[in-house]
Amino acid sequence: MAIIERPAPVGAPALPAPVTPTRTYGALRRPVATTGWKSWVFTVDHKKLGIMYGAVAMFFFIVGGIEAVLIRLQLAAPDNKVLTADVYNQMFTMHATTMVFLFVMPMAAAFANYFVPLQIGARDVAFPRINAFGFWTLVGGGIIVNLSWFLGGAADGGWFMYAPNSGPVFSPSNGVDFWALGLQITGIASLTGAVNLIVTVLNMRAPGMSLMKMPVFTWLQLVVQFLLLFAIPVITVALFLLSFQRSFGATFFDVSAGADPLLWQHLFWIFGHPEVYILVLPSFGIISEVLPVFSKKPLFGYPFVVFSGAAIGFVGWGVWAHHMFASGLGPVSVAVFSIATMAIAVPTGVKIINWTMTIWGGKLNFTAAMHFAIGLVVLFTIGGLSGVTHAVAPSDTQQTDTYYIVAHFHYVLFGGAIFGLFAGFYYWWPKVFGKQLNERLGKANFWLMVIGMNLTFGPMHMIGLQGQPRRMYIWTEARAGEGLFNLGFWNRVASIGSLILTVGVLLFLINVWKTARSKQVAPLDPWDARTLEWMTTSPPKEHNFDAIPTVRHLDEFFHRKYAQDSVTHEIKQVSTAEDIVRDQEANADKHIHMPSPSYWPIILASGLPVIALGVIYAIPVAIVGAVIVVLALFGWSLEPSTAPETDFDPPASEDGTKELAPLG
Amino acid sequence: MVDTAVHHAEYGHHTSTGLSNNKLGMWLFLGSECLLFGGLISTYMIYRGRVGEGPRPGNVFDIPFTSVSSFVLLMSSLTMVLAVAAAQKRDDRGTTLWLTVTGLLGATFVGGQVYEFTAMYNEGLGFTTSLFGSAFYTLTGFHGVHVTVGVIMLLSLVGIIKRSRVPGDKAEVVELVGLYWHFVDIVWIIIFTLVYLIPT
Amino acid sequence: MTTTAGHTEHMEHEAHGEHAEHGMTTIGYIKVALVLAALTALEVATYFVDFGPFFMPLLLILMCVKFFIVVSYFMHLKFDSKIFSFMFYTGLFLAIGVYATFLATFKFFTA
Amino acid sequence: MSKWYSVPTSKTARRLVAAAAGLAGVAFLSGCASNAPQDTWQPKGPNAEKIDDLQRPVFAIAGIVGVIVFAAIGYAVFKYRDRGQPIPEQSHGKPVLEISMTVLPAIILAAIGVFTFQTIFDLAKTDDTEMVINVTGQQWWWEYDYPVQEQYGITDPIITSGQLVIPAGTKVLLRETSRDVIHSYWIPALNGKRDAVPGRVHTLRLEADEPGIYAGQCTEFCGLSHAAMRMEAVALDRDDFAAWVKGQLSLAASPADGTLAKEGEAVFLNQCIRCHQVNGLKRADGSPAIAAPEDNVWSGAAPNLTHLMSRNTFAGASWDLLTKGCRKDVWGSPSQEFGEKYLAGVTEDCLNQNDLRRWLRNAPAMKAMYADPTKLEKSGGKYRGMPNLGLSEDDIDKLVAYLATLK
Amino acid sequence: MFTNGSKYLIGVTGFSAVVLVVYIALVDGAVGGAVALASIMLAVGLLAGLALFNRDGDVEVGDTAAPANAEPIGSSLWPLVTTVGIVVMGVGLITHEIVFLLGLSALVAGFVEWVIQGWSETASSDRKFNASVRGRLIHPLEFPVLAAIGAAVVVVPFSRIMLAVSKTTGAIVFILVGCIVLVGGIVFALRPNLKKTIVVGLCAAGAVGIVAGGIAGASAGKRDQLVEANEEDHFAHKECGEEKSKYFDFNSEAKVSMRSNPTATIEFVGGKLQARELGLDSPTSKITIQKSSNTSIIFRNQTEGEYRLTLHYGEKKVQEGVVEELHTCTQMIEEGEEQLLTFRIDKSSIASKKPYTFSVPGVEDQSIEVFVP
Repeated sequence: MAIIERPAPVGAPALPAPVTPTRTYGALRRPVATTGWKSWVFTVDHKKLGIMYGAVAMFFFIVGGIEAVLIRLQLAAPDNKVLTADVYNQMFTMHATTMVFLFVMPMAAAFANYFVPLQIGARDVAFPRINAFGFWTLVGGGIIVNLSWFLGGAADGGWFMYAPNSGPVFSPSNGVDFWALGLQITGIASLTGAVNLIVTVLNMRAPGMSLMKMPVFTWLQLVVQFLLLFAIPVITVALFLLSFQRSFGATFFDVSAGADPLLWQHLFWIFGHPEVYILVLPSFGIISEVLPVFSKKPLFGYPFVVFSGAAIGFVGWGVWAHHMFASGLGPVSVAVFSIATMAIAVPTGVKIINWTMTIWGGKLNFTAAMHFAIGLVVLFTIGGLSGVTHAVAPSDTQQTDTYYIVAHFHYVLFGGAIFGLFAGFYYWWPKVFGKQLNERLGKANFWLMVIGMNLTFGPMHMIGLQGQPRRMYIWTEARAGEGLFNLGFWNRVASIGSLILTVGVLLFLINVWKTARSKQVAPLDPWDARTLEWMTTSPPKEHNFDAIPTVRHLDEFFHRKYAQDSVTHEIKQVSTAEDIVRDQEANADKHIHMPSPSYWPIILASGLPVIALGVIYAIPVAIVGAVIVVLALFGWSLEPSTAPETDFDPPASEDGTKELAPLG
Repeated sequence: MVDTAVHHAEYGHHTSTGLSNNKLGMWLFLGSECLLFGGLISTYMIYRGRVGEGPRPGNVFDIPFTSVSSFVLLMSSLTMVLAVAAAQKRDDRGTTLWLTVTGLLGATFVGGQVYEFTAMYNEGLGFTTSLFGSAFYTLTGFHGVHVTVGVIMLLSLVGIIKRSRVPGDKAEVVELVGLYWHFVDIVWIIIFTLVYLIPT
Repeated sequence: MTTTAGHTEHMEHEAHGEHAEHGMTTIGYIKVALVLAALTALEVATYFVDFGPFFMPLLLILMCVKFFIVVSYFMHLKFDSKIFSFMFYTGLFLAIGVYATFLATFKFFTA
Repeated sequence: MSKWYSVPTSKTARRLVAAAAGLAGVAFLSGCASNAPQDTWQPKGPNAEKIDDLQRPVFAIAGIVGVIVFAAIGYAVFKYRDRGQPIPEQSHGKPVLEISMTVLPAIILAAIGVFTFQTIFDLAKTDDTEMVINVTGQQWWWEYDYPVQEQYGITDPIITSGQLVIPAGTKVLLRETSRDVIHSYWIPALNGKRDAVPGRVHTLRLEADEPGIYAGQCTEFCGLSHAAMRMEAVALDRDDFAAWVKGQLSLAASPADGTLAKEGEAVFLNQCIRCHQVNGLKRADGSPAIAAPEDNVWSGAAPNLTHLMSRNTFAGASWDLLTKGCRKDVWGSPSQEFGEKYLAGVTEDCLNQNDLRRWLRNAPAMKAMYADPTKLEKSGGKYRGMPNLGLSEDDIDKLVAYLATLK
Repeated sequence: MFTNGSKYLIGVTGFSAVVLVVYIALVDGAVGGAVALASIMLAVGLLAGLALFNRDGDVEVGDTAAPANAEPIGSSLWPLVTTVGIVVMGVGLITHEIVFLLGLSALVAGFVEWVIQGWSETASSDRKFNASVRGRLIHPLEFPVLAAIGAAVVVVPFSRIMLAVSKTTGAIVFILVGCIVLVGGIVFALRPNLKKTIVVGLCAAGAVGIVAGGIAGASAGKRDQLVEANEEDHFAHKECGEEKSKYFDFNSEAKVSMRSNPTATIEFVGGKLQARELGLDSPTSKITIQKSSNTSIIFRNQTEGEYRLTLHYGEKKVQEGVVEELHTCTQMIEEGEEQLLTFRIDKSSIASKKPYTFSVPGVEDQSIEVFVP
């Protein structure tokens, strides 16, 4: 990826040459490389890991996108034969799995990894090695899930993998095994990431940064990590039961033994609904940063946004059965969950109102990031309102499992989650890579995506209301209705829309490529931003801040740049980013110790896919994997988190090369 | 398991909340484990009456034996807490002694569980016999695996302390292992009541 | 909210930085263990003695009491920072609430 | 700096609003505009009408709220774009506004909630049932079994598949279950959907106002041929329904000796009887021929073909037994004439020989099924769907002739 | 530039690769062995790779050739362990595969330790440093393996003892073992100045005791009841008669936990049997059950006394001329209790000579007709 292969970071201070240990080191000396592939593979730096998360997520975005386009090509005409039924079923299963678990979640993790420590003024996360472990585990899980394509066919039960259709008889290939084990592995990644980020946010804040002075992005990431912390174990239980059934003959979903298929549905959706907020809240956080910056106004109702975020996180646990209104839960359950689901619309509505009020009365600057942010507000509103229509349970029994639902959650997840992530790309690109993405291409990218997205998913509302169910590999003229605007017409429109959408995403990749080749360096503070991550060089130094800032305000950086005239009440610039960073460098902390890279995280992570393959094919292989895991765990525990003194960067004061990065 | 970003120069042990990263992380992990065991217990609760052609819970449970098991595990919690107290007094001998005792009690518990499973299997309850069998073995087996992992952690910690190879704060490492051990104990308190004592 | 809590916690932490001041002595621990043993004995007694209608509630109450004794004293949650309690009890009560609702949908509501 | 990325922003605003509002409008209109057989906005029975009465206002409210929000965003985008105005006041919000904006939607939702509650319990009632039909789903077709109900003339149980036949204006209760995976029964014009879950029985109320044919589709993903698992509900008036029942209760008569159909019967006894039951069919030795699908198919069931030609679709209602023209005639007929046309069944001229022969020639090629004999290890050698029987063209001719007699 | 250590590891990797190829070529279809060999090869190869990757710790610094002042290489335990392992393996080939596996483990452990010790001793001239090199590599393996062995020394023998003795004795043994461990801990804690030899002696005695008990237990085999239960397999065939069955009805339990939407509920009220089908409000004496469909029925006894519900569903031809009656039933339950019955009927009742019925054994004239279309 172009993202990784960037040239030596522009604007970063020259790092001191690696220190040669004073004596011969034996086997397994700690890796100390600061350049080359070793510096990436064994890194524990949250920024490098963040970039790698992003690169991997982007790769899977492309994979998932190709799957989506194939699906739409198959559905472009009645009784089409682009894909067979079998391949089609694998395709939509893997499209959802890839997009949810291997694109949106890792991409949100990429942003969280990179920006949460920066936003709270920390040097790194609380557990840097666990951070590295989480990343490599995700890679392992992603590989296992997708390996099934080449080993007899991918999972074909839908991402919701309802039992008993996921059982050995009904899904005879190994696809579901790969799927279940792969997701357990990515679950471990998410869980460790959650623990890590929660501890980071709670424990590593800069002096003076109370919780209610934290940037909203960090806040919502905190909520997301709590959701992950508690939701992942639930899906882990479900996947364990499924794996035990498929691999060891347990009877959990075997109806002939008296099993209740609804068990899986409950477990899956108890996880699955919080998962929806896990996907979308990070993007809410991103646009809650972007909108204020480009409106030159603080976020309207900061405490309301924070608390409604927490409320969504909490109430999100009480609504899972709305995915099961047609499952036969009985009227009492349905009624209770229907009301609870409506209740969750309230805090979501609060967010929309606050975003609108943030731009209201502002001084709006329509950058590409701002385009995506406003796009999110509009598109998510559509998704949210269609959500209300099926919170009404009787109405939902007509809509569930039709394309109306597909339309709804694509407005929520594409219009919500992905637009937020794109806003984040454009907003933070200069921070991460020191170069700005091309704005002109960015806006073209935005408009193509908006048009493509509405053409793809908008018609699905109609298709669904006209009664076309989801997950059908063919549709037929016989049920398409009459007239020009029948179901077939809208299917064709959706397929065309998906191609426009593809062009939009390609434009983004072209933009990335062009930017990587460009020599133009981004200014230090290109957007006149408000939060701490902009109060250092771009890209930040390995230790993030020369001097850890002391925080006095929400939007600390803005308040350092601007002050209100006490007489005229006008807001005037009193300082520039360059001044502030220069000032920091002058007062740099004397002795900065950073955690050392380590071999163990990647070794530990590599043991897990081996176990998974062993469970599927031969238990002895799983034992080999387990040995690797145990070895790595103990090696890890016996290893101090920092290499001996000699491996450190020399103390900053002795660092003669420390000069200001060229600014602007 | 034990991991910290070291920021000696700026922070020392100072964090925003004044709490140790490791301990906070451990508590978060335990909070998360509640949902894991909750899921397994729920699965068992739904399936315990579904025996198909196999034995029912009442046919295979041996309450006197399980009661002793519970006592043993409970006492290991006591010895664990004594190990933690010793570690906080920087008393290495006491720490290793009580860790060993805890580990041995834990191992006895696991031995008891191996016996219990073997006996039940002989009495006709296999892992695949019925839903009750699958759910029971999965739940108690998961707990057993947690205990086994704990025993190995305890015993190897003894060795690690003896060889002075503990990275970081020794007392804290013992405390973390202790938290994990107590958690395993409280899960058993719940399993003992809900699975064994309350019949279907 | 939690910020202020965080600061007071911080001070508290300083106050009992020495862990010996956790409020429990060895004798204290042994006493707690004896209480737990007695409660377990009572639980086991329900198997041999018929408690009639009190059987179920008694067992559940005993279970909860034992649980919270271990958590509060052996795991020091009573003496430690409230943040730890928050972390653990959030998970615990979330689990109880969610799974109880989930079991209820199986048990009571048919259609 | 701001010049650097200047774009005509007022247009941005208008376009956004126009797109959003237009979209909402089109969605609303087109929902009712075209005449799709499974349209969810065209209720044809009281249950679906209840849902419709609830969802129309909800859609309207959602639409209105949407328009208000888009208008506000559009206005803000247009009005407050950077025109060189001073940096606005750094205000952090107005709690009163916030709280009222929280309470307002809560009240709207509470109101919707009350009606929702009422409708949910209305639709779950079972105490006013007038007729019961057991519905069983399996990969990838539906079986209907009518228990004995003397008041409708059902003196013996009736087994049929693909098309559910009900008396119009009668409160029918479906008791759904499944033999393998989860399916979902959905006739949009008559009611919402309800999953058919193996090991459980779920109920669904159906009632059609008028005689007619109402299309449906399995809506819970159920494996390979989920897309081809269709069904119809056929409502007949009381008299027609009684006639239909009478027809269904009759046994199949053996074709006259010497006819092609008689030879077809032999082929049937040789091949099809392994799974498909024909009531009244006798073996050469005079003993009744009993199908044993449980030995050959994983679900343990195959459609009962006794009155195949009284239905006008086959293979999970995926294909028509009627030729295009005849189908149009039946489906499009007004409700007064519908009963008569439906009861006529599939006549010789109307039989869709093409698809039926294609099906007999190689069923798995037409509908995706797990019918590859080499891949049945996990299901213990049992098929899931109809395998390729390897019939000769001659056999197919005979079989078609025989099947055509199963009225 | 390879050090002796690297050369050694590379050599071993190559050798195991050759052995693997030979093994696969000569032995047919022995997956386990091949996997074991492959794992050894992978493990050693990994070590070799690591050694090379780390350039054996900056070889350039010197001492590739052992300097003259190098201390003589110390004694080693591992050749002995390896030899013992081989001998035990040999014994195992004759006697029992567990012995063989023990020998194999000893062999592998000794071999790995030997390799690593040998390699670390050539790493540099500084013995202390060499020891730390060894520790870095081998400690992550040693600690867990030793801990696991320690746990296994308790777990395996203890469970053998428990299996051999009766239930009551078992509980007492369990208490005793727990108490001994606990009391031992208390004694050692209260006597901090106890001589090390005494401590070691007591611990060794304990270990020998439990292992000896384990061996005794294992050779005594499982207690009679377990052997009997295993042979008879009481639950494989239900006893559906009128009388209470010794095993099948033993400790019958009486509540249906968490079951919703069964096909029907059958109640035995005041000596009368009636069925309630889900969705139908009035009780009936005739129910329809789908053919080949997994069905659950709740049986509720509301008559004084102990009764069971039995379902007869026709006959099955076991072989030519031998017909087996098909039936299933609940346990015998008391008044006010209920049980779940899950079954599947594959043959239509139309084709059966005998009607399908639910009935209560011992009660005449009360049955519910089952129609299976």
